[in-house]
Amino acid sequence: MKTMFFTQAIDDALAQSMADDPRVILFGEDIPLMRRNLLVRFGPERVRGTPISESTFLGAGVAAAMTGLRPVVEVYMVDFLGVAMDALLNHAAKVKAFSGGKWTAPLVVRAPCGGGYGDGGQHEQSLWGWLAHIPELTILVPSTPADAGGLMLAALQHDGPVIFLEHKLLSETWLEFLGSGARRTVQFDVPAAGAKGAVPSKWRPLPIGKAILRRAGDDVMIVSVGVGVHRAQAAAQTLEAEGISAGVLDLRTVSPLDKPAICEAVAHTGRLLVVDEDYESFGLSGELAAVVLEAGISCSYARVCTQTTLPYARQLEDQSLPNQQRICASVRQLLQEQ
Amino acid sequence: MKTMFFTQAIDDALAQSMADDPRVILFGEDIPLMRRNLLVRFGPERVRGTPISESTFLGAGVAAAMTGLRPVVEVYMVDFLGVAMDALLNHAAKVKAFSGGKWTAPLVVRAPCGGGYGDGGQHEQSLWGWLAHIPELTILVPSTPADAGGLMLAALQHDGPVIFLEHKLLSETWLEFLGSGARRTVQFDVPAAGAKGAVPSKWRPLPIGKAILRRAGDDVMIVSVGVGVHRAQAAAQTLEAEGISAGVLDLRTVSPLDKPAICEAVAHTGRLLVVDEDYESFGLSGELAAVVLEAGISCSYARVCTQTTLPYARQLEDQSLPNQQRICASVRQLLQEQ
Amino acid sequence: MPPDLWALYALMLESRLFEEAVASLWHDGLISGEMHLGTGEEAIVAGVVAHLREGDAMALDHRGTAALLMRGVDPALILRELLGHPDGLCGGMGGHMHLFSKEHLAASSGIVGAEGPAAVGFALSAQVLRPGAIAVAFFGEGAMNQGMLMESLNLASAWNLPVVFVCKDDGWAITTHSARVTGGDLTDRARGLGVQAAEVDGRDVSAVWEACRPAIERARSGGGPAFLRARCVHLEGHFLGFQLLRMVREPLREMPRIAVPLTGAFLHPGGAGLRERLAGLRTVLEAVLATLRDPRRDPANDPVRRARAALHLEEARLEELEAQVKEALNDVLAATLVEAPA
Amino acid sequence: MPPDLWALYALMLESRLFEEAVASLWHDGLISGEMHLGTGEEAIVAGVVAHLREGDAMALDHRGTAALLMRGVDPALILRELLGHPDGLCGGMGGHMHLFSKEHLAASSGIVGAEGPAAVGFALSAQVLRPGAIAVAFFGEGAMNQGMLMESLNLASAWNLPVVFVCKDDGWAITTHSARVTGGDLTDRARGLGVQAAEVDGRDVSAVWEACRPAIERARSGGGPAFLRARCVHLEGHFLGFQLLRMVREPLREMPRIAVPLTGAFLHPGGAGLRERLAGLRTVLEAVLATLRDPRRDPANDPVRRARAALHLEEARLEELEAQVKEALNDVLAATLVEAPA
Ligand SMILES: Cc1ncc(C[n+]2csc(CCOP(=O)(O)OP(=O)(O)O)c2C)c(N)n1
Ligand SMILES: Cc1ncc(C[n+]2csc(CCOP(=O)(O)OP(=O)(O)O)c2C)c(N)n1
Ligand SMILES: [Mg+2]
Ligand SMILES: [Mg+2]
Repeated sequence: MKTMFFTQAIDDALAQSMADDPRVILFGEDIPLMRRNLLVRFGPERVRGTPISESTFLGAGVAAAMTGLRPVVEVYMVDFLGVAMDALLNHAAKVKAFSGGKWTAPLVVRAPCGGGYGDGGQHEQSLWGWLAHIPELTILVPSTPADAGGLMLAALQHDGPVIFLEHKLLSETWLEFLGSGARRTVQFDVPAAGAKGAVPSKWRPLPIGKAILRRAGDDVMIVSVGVGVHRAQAAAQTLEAEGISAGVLDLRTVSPLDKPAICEAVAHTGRLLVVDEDYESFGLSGELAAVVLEAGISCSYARVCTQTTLPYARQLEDQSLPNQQRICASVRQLLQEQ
Repeated sequence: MKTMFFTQAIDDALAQSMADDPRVILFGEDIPLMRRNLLVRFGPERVRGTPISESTFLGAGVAAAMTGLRPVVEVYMVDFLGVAMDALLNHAAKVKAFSGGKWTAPLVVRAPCGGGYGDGGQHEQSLWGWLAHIPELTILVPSTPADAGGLMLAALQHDGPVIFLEHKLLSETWLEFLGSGARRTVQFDVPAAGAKGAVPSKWRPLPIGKAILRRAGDDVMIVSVGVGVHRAQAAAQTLEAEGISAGVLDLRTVSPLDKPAICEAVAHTGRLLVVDEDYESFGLSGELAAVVLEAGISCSYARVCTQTTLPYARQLEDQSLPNQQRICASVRQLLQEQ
Repeated sequence: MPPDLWALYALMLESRLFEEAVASLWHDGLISGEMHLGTGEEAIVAGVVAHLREGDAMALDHRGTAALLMRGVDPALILRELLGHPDGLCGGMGGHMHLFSKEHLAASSGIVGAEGPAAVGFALSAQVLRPGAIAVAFFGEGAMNQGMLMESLNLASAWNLPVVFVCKDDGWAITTHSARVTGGDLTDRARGLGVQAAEVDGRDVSAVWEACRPAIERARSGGGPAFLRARCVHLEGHFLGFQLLRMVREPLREMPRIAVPLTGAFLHPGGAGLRERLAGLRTVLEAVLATLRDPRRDPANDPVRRARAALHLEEARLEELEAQVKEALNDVLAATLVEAPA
Repeated sequence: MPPDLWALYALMLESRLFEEAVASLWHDGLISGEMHLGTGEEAIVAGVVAHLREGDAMALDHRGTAALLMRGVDPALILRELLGHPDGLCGGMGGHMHLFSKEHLAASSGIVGAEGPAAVGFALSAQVLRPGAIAVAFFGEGAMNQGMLMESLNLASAWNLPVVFVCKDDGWAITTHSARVTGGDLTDRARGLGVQAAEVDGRDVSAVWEACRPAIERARSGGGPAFLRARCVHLEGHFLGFQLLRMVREPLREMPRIAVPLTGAFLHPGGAGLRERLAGLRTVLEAVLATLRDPRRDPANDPVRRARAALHLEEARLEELEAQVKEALNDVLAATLVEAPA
């Protein structure tokens, strides 16, 4: 069985798509060197470097997608979408509506996200729940190499704008580039099953909007995405020793949410814990509360999220990110309440 | 008793602040003419016109606020924050954390928001729930002239970044400028109590983060902000005739939320209906669900929000915005469920 | 090859009459929200659009109607869109600031400056998929201060994209005199971003046509982007019902509404000293006076009239053409308005 | 008045030694995340900062350490911040890309180009509240393609703000050769935005000092903004552990990791033809080769060495100065590292 690293899987799926579909092109800052293996196979017309002009090259991606290309636009970090948000909020997300449904912008925005390696608050945000507020944007947050490759393929076949977030703590490439810089003197709490894993011999698109139950459980359902899924799984293991049966649902797609899977999982346990590395308020954790309440499911509820700007100091950072300890404490609390 | 129009009240509170505090300055596109009454009283150094460069003049507002001024930065519409989001996401909201709590950016961003006059999807968004996802931003959404003036004063005294949203349907000035252009041939569904109302003879700051119960009720609590509050009140009146007792809670501040008031109101009725002109998913309506669930309050829940890009055609627009009909139908449904 | 002034005049006239009809529907309340017309900039739009071919794309601003009409979009579809009909160009979902035609590869945006990135993206597609095709961006001089538009000029230059940036410079951004908030010279600015730049009198359709021909030909043949700055005057001000124009056109009604609170504020105790107050007042008055001395009143500023004057010797042909354009428009209006909702 | 080269050299040396100590702590794993040094750009920073006074403000990029040190921020506070101590400059909340000192009116940002709006805001405060004070922005040539930075030049010009924009041009933006993605000339670009512009050899601290003096004086006295482009070389590449430099410094370890998959991809069936593949390969090789021919190796590129050379005749004074700077730094290091967490 083939195994791959996380980013390797994405690039591999991308290579497969590029070989199959000449409309797929990549661009972004430093892309010629960051995606050099794609550059030397597909050439500089399809793998392009940009100036540091995110609002323009992202906006250009939208328009290029409208006129026949399938651009994968990379931004250095999801945080930097701040300078280019107009392209998503007022353009990518609006083309379909404004054209009366006749036109779409099938572009993929690829961006590293997430923290845990000491880069500080302007460089470690998650923002998936923020982006998901905008109607018509599809938001994918894979947690394993197999999902990452399969969802990238799905993104490239999707008929509208997709944001594909690549957690840096799962990415051997990004961690090496940004976090360790090849020193052996720093360690990060990398979830092994997310960083490297089995992948299919040929990529097939995974369905967008489909969650996956990573672990069954009867007492509480932990719903998460990205690195949070691995933290939740580790916590569930710890809790098992205490006789607590915690399930873990990996959303994989933040928008659109897999409402049936969420409702089923929560209805079964009667308890919902959301683990979300994105900011706590007005985001994914709230939306999940609304989804279950709307479905008329009564449950007890808690959330372990990032509540503030992420601190630079590693220790403070670890405490701010959803970690195993906070998850376990929150589950125990939820179980006590009733 | 003095009465004022909505925007008139804001400008009046602003004038009072500018007279009291020389650090308060205003800038934005067309501000010399839009705020001409302040210009001729406070002079062109304090009331400035900008080029169409939102990311720069908003970012400059952040830095100016850090170094002694109290800028009120106006953008033409909240939608246009898309091009300037970096200034809020990565700068205004981060100064306090990055400086270890030693420095803040007390700026006020003033922006017209909301729909109902036929300007279409890039010009009628609400986005308060979106902005509220970012920790450290205070988001104010007044629904009456008195609240608007009082909250503007509070914003100017607040020690951090505040987004002050001015609903265009409540603003005689904006509606005239953008919607009617002085023709008498168009009508908009303007809530009278929001567009004009009693104001204090001298402005005092209203507390930030304090909701107000606009109408008591026993069967269901409708929680809303801005124009939604008026729609909810109208609906509550209609429902009263059917024997349904609906309360209306006006949040006034979207972030930070007045959690005690929300929980108390919802605990009393056992039913929560969120009416939100902002997009439905991953926003205010979800956060309210989380707040009540976290507090351990069990309630039935529904939401009437904007679900898609706002259509241009007036009829479609009316159906997309939370209107009385949709609110009443949702309340009836909620009451049937149990 | 000289321009075919007859054809250009026909394009401009069609657009002018259509927009005048739109203005009257707007005044009647049948069109909602803001309404920015292209009246006054027709020579720029016609002079550029006349060069476009199948496969070329256009990124439009808040004044997109003229360009779409001249590009061949069915006027009935546009009209129905503006009226909010479900069978309008965009199903009633777009409205006048968000007119899209996939068939014509044309997209509008109400976000000032967004035409830059859009045109660059269109040009990228052309470069990769449709060699020989180009993209055009239309925007105002105010938009030149929007970062993404400046970035776009640079990216077009770096990627050598087939795109022509057309700056319709009327000197105003709503109530702001653009010169007051713009540093340097816009043409130099484009050059500082690596884009070949030229200036032309945007009220003279033949001049525009001639000036943009080499730019378009160069872009088609892989020579890279160009910037064209064309000065014009918007005959209806920023948008319909524009306050500054209203003050001039209906001074008795509008002046007191403005002047009374303004005087009150000017005299209000507390605030700046007299010198600053006067400076503030001067700013307001200058905007009003600029409108009074409005170059709109000068017929030389009307590109349609100017083109007509150049053709007036062949009066019969002119009359025939005009009758034809009017009739076509009337047909569209009649067909659409019959079924307009109450 | 000529520059005081001794004082400038002291500023540069202090910064250099401090950053070398930081580099070693980073390599030891005591500092996490990215680490961009200012080694190589000290002459630019010193030549500008030496002109600053109380009340002046600085907007810094991802290489803010040198400017803060030279401005007088306590090195111990910076060091403790980089180590993540709760009593660091920012309480351990900022880290090296987000160093803030309210006392010194200095703020950093890891968002490329954000120095523009920040400096404009600082300058606005100065104009209104502290006449005679100015603001300085430091950024790279890559940042000049960020829309908000271009907008900032324009706004500074429109408002005649007291701000000096300092472009530290090392020719590179991480792995991107900036010339490849930048149209026109940056100095012309600044002029096209209405800002007076000058160029200087950024490796020569006296030249920088002289070049920026008139700009700063003009800004102080209400003459408006200026742009200074100063070329330099970053001795450690983009950041510590920079892949391209590693390939040069440890080719045996790094080359195979890059070359093996690269060759595999180059030879992989399916994809572009040979000509495009070769063009792709050339792009990669050019970046590597540019590093091999690295101007870092040329001592003329090291501003600290160059300043030292100019002072070497007074050897005793030089040695004394250097000993003093080293001792001060060692005190800071010793005091801080004793209590460093395990
Ligand atoms: C990003 C953004 N900022 C502000 C506005 C509001 N606005 C609409 S049109 C306009 C003026 C545009 O001026 P110009 O580019 O010269 O075009 P003109 O209207 O003169 O044709 C402004 C400021 C907007 N639509 N988008
Ligand atoms: C908005 C934004 N885009 C991209 C990045 C990633 N990034 C960090 S530094 C850098 C290169 C900056 O180049 P330059 O301005 O020349 O400064 P230098 O590093 O050469 O000193 C980039 C692209 C960022 N931090 N912010
Ligand atoms: Mg204009
Ligand atoms: Mg550089």
